[in-house]
Formats: sequence, structure tokens, C-alpha cells
Amino acid sequence: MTETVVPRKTYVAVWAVLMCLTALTGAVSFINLGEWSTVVAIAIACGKATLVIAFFMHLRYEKQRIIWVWATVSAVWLTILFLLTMNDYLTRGFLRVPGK
Amino acid sequence: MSESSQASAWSVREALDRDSLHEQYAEHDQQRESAKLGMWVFLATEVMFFGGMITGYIAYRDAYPAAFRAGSVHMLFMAGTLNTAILISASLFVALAVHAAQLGERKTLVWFLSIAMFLGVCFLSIKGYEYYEHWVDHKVPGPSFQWDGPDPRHAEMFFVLYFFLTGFHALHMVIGVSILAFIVYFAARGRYTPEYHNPVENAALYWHFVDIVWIFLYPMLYLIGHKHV
Amino acid sequence: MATTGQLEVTGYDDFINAKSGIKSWLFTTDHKRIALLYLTSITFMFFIGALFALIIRLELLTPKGDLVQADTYNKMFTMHGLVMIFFFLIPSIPAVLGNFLIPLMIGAKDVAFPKLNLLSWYIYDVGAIMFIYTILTGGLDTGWTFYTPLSTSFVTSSVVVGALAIFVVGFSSILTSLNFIVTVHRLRAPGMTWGRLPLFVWASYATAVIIVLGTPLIAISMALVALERIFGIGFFDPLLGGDPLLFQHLFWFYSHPAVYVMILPGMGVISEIMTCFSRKRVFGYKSMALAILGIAVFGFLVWAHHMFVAGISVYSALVFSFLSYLVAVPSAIKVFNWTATMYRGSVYLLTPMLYALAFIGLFTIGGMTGLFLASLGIDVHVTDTYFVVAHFHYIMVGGMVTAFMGGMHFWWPKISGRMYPEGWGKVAAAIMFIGFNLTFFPQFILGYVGMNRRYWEYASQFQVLNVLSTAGASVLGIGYLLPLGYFAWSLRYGARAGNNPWNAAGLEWTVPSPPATHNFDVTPVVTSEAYDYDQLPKDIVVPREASVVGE
Amino acid sequence: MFPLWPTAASTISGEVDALYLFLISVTSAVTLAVLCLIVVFIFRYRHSKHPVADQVSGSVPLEITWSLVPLGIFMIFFVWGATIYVAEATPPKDSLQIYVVAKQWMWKIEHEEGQREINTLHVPMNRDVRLTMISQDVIHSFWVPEFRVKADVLPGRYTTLWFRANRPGKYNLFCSEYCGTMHSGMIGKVVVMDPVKFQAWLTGGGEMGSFAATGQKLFQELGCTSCHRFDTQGRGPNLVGVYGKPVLLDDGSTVIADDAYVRESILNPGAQIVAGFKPIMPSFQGIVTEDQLLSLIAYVKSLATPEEQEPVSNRPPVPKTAGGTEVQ
Repeated sequence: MTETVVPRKTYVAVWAVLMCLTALTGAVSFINLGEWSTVVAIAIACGKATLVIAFFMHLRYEKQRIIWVWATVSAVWLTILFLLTMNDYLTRGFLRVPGK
Repeated sequence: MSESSQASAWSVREALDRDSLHEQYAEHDQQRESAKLGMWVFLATEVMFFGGMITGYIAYRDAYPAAFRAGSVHMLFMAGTLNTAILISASLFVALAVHAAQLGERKTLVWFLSIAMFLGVCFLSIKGYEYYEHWVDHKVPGPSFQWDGPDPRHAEMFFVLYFFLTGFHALHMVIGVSILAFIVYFAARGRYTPEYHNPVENAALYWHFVDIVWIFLYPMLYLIGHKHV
Repeated sequence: MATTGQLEVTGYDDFINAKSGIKSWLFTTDHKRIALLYLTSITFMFFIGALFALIIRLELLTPKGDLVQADTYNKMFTMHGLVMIFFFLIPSIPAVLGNFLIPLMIGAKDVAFPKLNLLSWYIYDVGAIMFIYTILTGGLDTGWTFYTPLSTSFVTSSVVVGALAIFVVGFSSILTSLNFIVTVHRLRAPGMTWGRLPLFVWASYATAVIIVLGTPLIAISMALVALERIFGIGFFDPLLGGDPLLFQHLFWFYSHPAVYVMILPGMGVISEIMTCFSRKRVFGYKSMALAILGIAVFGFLVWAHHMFVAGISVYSALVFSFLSYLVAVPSAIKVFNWTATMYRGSVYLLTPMLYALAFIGLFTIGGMTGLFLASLGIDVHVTDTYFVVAHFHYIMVGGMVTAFMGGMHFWWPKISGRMYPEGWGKVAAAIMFIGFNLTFFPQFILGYVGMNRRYWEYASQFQVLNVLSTAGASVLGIGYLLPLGYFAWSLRYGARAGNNPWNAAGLEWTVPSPPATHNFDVTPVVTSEAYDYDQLPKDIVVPREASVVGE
Repeated sequence: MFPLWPTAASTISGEVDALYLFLISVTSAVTLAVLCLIVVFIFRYRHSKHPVADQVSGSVPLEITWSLVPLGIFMIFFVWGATIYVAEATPPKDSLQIYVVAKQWMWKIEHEEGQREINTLHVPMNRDVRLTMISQDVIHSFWVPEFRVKADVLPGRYTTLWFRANRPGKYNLFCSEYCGTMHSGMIGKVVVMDPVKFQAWLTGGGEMGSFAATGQKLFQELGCTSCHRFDTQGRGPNLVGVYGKPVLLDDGSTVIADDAYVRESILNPGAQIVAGFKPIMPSFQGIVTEDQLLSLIAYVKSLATPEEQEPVSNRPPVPKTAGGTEVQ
């Protein structure tokens, strides 16, 4: 056996934090923070996702480096997809010529 | 009696079958690592699959922010929040089930997975209820779509995105619940041991991934309206 | 390496004869048998695609649309593209040669998930059958690019089944690639470090990474097109403020890297052939491996160069043009390094080497014309013309298919245990090279002069070049049929190959041909780098029937 | 026997051809060099002549050289190509405005003076011509090989193309983006005329009045005038002098009242409401065609005071009264 066995307490603690974060993000959504609303909501979601990946999916205890790589790769590729697509959408109309 | 002893004989034999390494592997650890790596690679694929739709969400929300906020007001905030809590709890039980599998606690494993399945079914039922409410409310895109606000077309686009994103997520939930059902079945027959429980672990990884998708869908769809009355 | 007579080869059960009966093939989990199953399927699909190409070229003999109707013509080029790309090119080298060779090359008994491997072949077949169903029920006329809103709201052909066929076949390549990735990470033999991997394995690995990260995007785009067609409402509906360019972004996010899926494995094959027939290690192993990874990663950053005139912002066009030039650098490195591999080597001009040299020539032309297309000012003029058609055929057919044929000749002795007839091989290679250039070179000129792609009728001043192209295509067709004939012939009459007819480096050549089901009796231990040709015999003595009998 | 080169008939053609020639010379030189090396190596190092290979394993300086030198050359290609592209994307200010509507499988052309044509485009020689294009159905692409310019024509969104023809004659106009069954039949002619003759041609068939006048007529027929009044502020914004200027919206943001904005405001009026107005305007989606929309835009444009047509900066001045449009 080379697997790390995580104590049950840890899982329950992580679950409690996740529930709190859910309550927090729900509560914050009632406050209009303007542009920051989205930033806060996505930041909390990223935090929750990180917890799930680290503890429930055992990435924190993972000894195979390549699994770390693959977990990161999908995030990096998503970023490429979002950034380079939005790079088009956000810069349309810079020249004030329709379609350019 | 004879039936149950036959069943246990079966499960022992199957366990032995399973236990024997597949010929391309030298040792159990290598086999387990391979299975896990395969699952992570597959999850990378799944991330990109949802990424395509989320790209559409980002582009359109950037273009029609007001219509998206207006659309989000029609989301059932309580149902969405409850569903988030349900999924997180289901994930907890799945994680605890893996823990049980690692320790070889067969009964606990079966119980925890069954609870997770039940929570998954709850999630789907609530989702179904939401869809029903949207249908009654004429918020399903298509000929029956009705909108009182100023920008009906872009609001309709919000609902297109809502139904596609949550629909594909729900499809993944259905798959996830079915996978858990298989695992419960085999777990009850004692197929998984502390040495061999790759399927439990991989099913759990998949389940957590589906959970993560929802963790993002929840703020993207439910929380952008600022007033949920 | 005793090449012994037929009766004496009884020491092992080779994978072909280990079991018999159709069931033993349909339920096999042996990666080598699955490779052959794939070979059968893709060859079948190739000839369907070739049939469409034949009709296209015949129609274009004359400027008027006189052979087939406009709709039929549109279906021909749509289905030619779809069949060739999704059902032939993408699975060609990875699923056939990759499946056969990767475990052998890294010293493994099989791939990591043999059942999944078989499943992916079945999924491929389901996709293929769905697509054939589409063909039989009237075909598709969306163009292989499925651009919305033409595909979602206007054409009347069976888009839904066609798009879902692409969706399904995408899963097949994802599963194969997932298998390769895990296999390369986890099943390498002791001593087979990353620095000792043959470049073919590097290339297959990089290809698998592209497929795993890119294919979901084509899957979701196809699913969204199908759903929008079913429900009449969806992501790309301009009425709801949907943007047709969003589809193009998602589509090309996969389909541009897919071009590298269709060339990287070919590059891997060429590296193996060039070293073997130069009797020499590869020039700059590290930079070759890095270039492969560089192409795989940078390939994801350039997709919108297909959209320079499509209405993307000028700023993003500049970014994508710049990035497109960056991805050209590793390709340039590879061409120069292959050439340098021959330097002070000891060159044998055998059939696989002829294909490899043809590859370098054709790929260079294809790559160089890619530089034209990456240049914004030129691209505006030549995009959507025959210039583009010529360019990507130089990469996909001149590159990938040539590499596939080279690889098939190179490893045919390993796969079948028999030698193909060398003379015929050279003749076929020459015919293919001539036919190919005659077919596609005129199209560069046609494009710049002003002939649109996907045109059923064209202006009469383009006819001479089109006739040349059609003539070339007929020659090319003969070039493809010949190997089919002599490969079949060699199965019975070819000389026995022995373990290593080329005296080539690599673990796959240390086992008998055809290999045993379990590949290696004892797990090999690797102690030297790839392409250690100084450790191998200096000469290649191609086995001939006579010498076999004589010994 | 066959053409190698299309006629150059616009100012940009020469520039594209120059870059093309440059690319051809550089790439052929490199390709030939590689092919020659291969041939030389085959002869010098063939097995019969050079039976034992020397195990050269690489040379880092060489490899760096043949990575960096191509990169440098590529940057020339990039910058040169980009220069042409940017020039093609920025129409000069006083270009002749022409509207193009594409549909399966024909081109409809509208001149500001009121001339309408189908599958033929008359343009004057030596004058900048700017096309504002939109598609009624699928994606098309406007291409005149002799001009070396091309731009996709999209449904739901305007795109622009400009050129300056400098050689009289008749040239082919192609649809270059696959658009369905008769894609190859969606061709037309571009007629480049002497400016004087062009003027005569323009006024020749002018019974219908200018394109903006068509728009004005439509504006009245559709009843727009009941809300968009010119003497006073009605239930809708006064449209005089609006075109080309920033508009404050009710969510606090501003947009420039360009073609896209006017189009959106007619089809989807609630999407961007001018500050101080109620979202009461009905949608004209499905009621007006793309040609009619263009004529309405031409009309709104004609209401702009000429010197204010091109605003100086992107940053709009904050209007003093929040209650209405900044234009009075």
C-alpha cells in the first residue's frame, strides 16, 4: 500500500468549509458590487474547486508528478481558449470600422 | 444459506480474478497509477468539453450584460443553492467511500456510495423541478418563450446557455449516478479490496469533477442578477 | 539473426497465427491485432474518400458543371474532406502504426488499457457506419467546416447524423490517445528514459496530447450544431445575438491543431526512416523532441489564422499572424535537422527512404506556402482559394500520407513477417511523387490567379491547369493502388523478413517478425540511447527469397 | 497557355504582388537550398561511396542559427503582411460609400445616390470606395481577385471593405465563402469607370431619389416619426445629429451611434436604451429587410451634421443633462 489514507476528519472539515463558502457566495450575490460581483463569485468558485481537487480528489497527496501536470494542463488550455477568443471579442471595433 | 455461500464463493473468485494483475503491468502500484492517470487525462478532456460552452457564455455575457442579469433574476435561487449544497455533500460521501475502500470497509463503502447516489438523484429531481418551473414560466427558448423585459432576444440567449450548460451537466450527473450504481453493485459483492479499488477511485474522481463543474455553473447562472425575490 | 526457412520457425506463436477465427480478431485486446483492424477500417474509408476525390477531379475537367449537379458536387467535396480527415488521416498513423509500434518501441507487453483500445476501434466503426449512413441517405453539403448558420439553418441534408458521426469518432481518437499517454508514462521498460525514446514515440505522445485537449472542442461544436438543428434554436443563432464567428473559434480551436495531428506522427515516422537509411543517429535529438512538443503547444495558439477575413478584430488578426510564424520555427528546425541527419551518413535509397525524402520535399513546399498564408496581406487574397487547397494537400497528402506509406513499407516486414517487392516499391513511390506534384502544384497558381475553392463551375481560363491537376490525380490514384496489390502479394510470396531486415535500431526490431502476442518474452532493459547505429551492422542486406532458401 | 498572374487593378494589388514575389523568392531559395543539399548528400554519402557513417549527433550553434535566422525572416513577412492588412482595414475618410447586401445567391448593391444594381458594381476609377456589407442569410465573402481584397459578409453584422481601383475594365466579383448549392454561381462584375462617366451613370437612372431619401420615405411609412420627432424631443430620441456621436445609455455606459448601433436599435430596441427614454419601441425584426435597414441607416446618417460626423476621440464628453440625449 503506497496510498495516503486521509483521515475522515479532514474530509468533513473540507466539506464544512465548502458549505460556508457556498453560503458566502450566495450572500454576497445580493450585494451589488458592480464589476467586482463577478470577480468575487468566480474567485470563491475557484477556491471551492481548489479544495475539492486538493482534498477530495487527493491531488494534495498525489505522488505522481505527471498527475499534477495534467491537472494544471487543463487549466492552462482553458485559459488559452478563453484568452485568445476574448482577444478577438474585446478588441472588435477598435478601429471604428464595422467588421474590423 | 447455500445461495449466499455460493454468492460469496463467486465474489471471492471474482476478487481473485481482479486481483491478478493485467499482464502488461509489473505490479499493483503501476496498474493503479496508470488507471488514475488515465482518469485525470480523461478529465482534462471533459474540462475542455465544458470549456467550449463556457467560452460562448463569456463572449455573450460580455456582449449582453444587462440581458444576462435580467435572465438570471428568473433563476430559482433557493433551488440552485440547495443543489450546490447537495452536490458538495454528495462529494463528501464519495470521498468518504474511497476512504472506506482504502481500509477495506465494505459495508461503509456501500452505504456511503448509496447516500451519494441518493443525493445525486435529489439533485436531478430539483433540477427537473426547476426546468418544469421555467417551462410553466415560458422561459424555455423557442416558440413558447415569453419575455416582458426590454431585450427579449438576448435574454433568450441567456436561457439557451442556461439549458445547454445545465443540460450537459445533468447528463454528466446521470452518467455519474449510473457509474456509482455499478460500483455499489460490485462493492456489495466484495470485488474491491485495499489493494484493488481503482474503479472506486476513478468513479470518485469523475464525480468530483462533475461537482466542480456545478461549483462554477452556480455563480455563472444563478448569482449575476443581484436580486433574487 | 538467423533467417531460417519456413518449417523451422516454430519457436513461438506470432500474433497473427496465435489464434484463429473471426472471433479471435473481433474480441482481441492485442494492440497489434487492433492496429490491423484499424488498418482495414481506414483503408476502406480511404477508398470511399478517394472515390469522392475522383468525382471532384472529373467534374473540374471542364469549366461547366456538366458531370454532376451543383448539390452533388457540394456533397462530394464535403464528404471527401470529412472522410479523409476524420476517418482516414487522423487515425492513420496514430491508430495503425502507433498502436502497433508504441508498446514494442518502449518495451511493453501491451498498451495500458487494452480493452479500451479495442473499444475505441468499435467506436470508430460506429462513427464510420453513422457517416456511411449519412452518405447513403443523401450526404452532407455543409463543407467539412460546418460553418453556421449554413449548417444549422439552411442546408437540407442530414447534418444531424453527420455531425454526430464526427462527435462519435472523436471519442475514438480521445480514447486511443488517452491510452498512448498513459502507456508512454507508465509502461516504459527499465532504462527507457524520456531521453532514449524513439522520436516516433515522442511524436505520437505529442499527437495524443493535442487530441485529448482539442477533440472535446470539435465534439461540443458538433453537438451544438446538431442540437441547434434539432431544436431550431441555439448558441449560434444570429437572431438571438448569436455569433457565427463563435462557432468558427470553437471549430478551429480543434481543427487547426488537428492539422498537427495530421503531420506530427508523420514527422516521427520520417525520423525513424531517415536515421535507419543514413545508418546514423538523428541530428540534434533534443531539439527534435523539443520541436515536436513546441509544435504541439504552439499549434493551439494560432487557430484564428483561418479567420483573417472572417470578421475578427484587426488586433487579434495581428496576434494570430505573429503566433503563426512562431509555430513555423520548430517545423523549420525539423526539416533542417533531417537534412543534416544525412550529412556524413551512409545513405541507402530503399523504398522507405524514397518516401522519407519525398516527404521532406513536399512538406517543405507545404510549410513554405503556409508562410504565405500566415502573412496577413497575402492571406486576404488567397484564403478560400485553390492556393489553400494546394497548401493543405501538400501537408496532409504530401506529408502525412507519404509518411504513412513510408512507414507502412518500413514496418511491413515487422507487421507481416514478409518483405514487399523492393522494385515495385520504388516504382510506386516515384509514381506517387510525380502524380502528387502534378495534381497539386497547378492549384497554387490557380489560387493566386483567382479560382475559388468549392466552386462547381469556374472561368474557362483556368481549364488548362485543372486538366493538368486531374491528369495528375489519375497518376496519383495508380500510385496508391499499386502498394495495395504488392502488399497483398507479399503476404504469400514475399521473402521472410527475419527480426531485423534493415538492421535498424529500436526495440521493435529485436523481436521476431511478426512479433509474438506478448511482444517480449523477457522485459527488455534499455542501456543505450535511440538510434545507436554505431552499435549495429554497417550494411543493410535486404532479404530475398533466394537467400532464405540458401541458408 | 494559362495565366500566372491576375491583372492588378487596384492600388493595393501592387503591394500584395510585391510581397508575394518577395515571399516566392525567399521561400524558393530556401527550398532549393534544402533540396540541393539532399541531392548532394545522397551522392556524396551513398552507401557504396561512404560505407561507414560518422556518428555526428548534432551541433547546437548550427541549430540555434537555423532557428533564429528563419525567425528573423518570418518577422519580415509578418510585419510586411500586417502593414498591408492594416491598410486594407482602414478606409480613408472621404471614401465613396456603397452598400452591399448578399443573399443566396446574389449580390445587391445600393449607391447613396439611389442607383441599385444586382450582381454588378459600378465604381469610379481613382477614388476610394468603401463597401458596407451584410448578409441576409448565411456567410458570404466578397472577393475581387484583381483588387486583391476580400472580406466575409456576415449575417447580423456589418463588415467593411475598401479599395481604390486604378485600371478601367470589367472584373469578376466572386463569393468566396461556401454558401450553399449555387455558391459557384454567386458571381458578378465590378465595372471600373472613368469618374466623369461614372457620375453620368450615377445620375442616369435616378428617378428614385437618393438612398437616404428611400430611407426617409420608409421612416415615415413605418411611423417612426410619431416618436422620433425633429422639432422637439418626442417619446423617442431626436435623431438629428446623432449619427457618429457617443450616446449615453440608461445603464450609464455610452456607445457610438454607428451603423451597428442604429441597426441594433431598430431590430432590438430594448438592448441599448438611450438614457431618459422608456423601452417602448417595438422591434422591427422581420418587418424591415436588410436593404431597408441600410436605407434607414443612410437616412439617419444624412441627418448628422457633416463636420460632426467623425468624433474626435473615443472618450465621449459627459452630457450635462442626464435626462435626455446629449444632442439637442
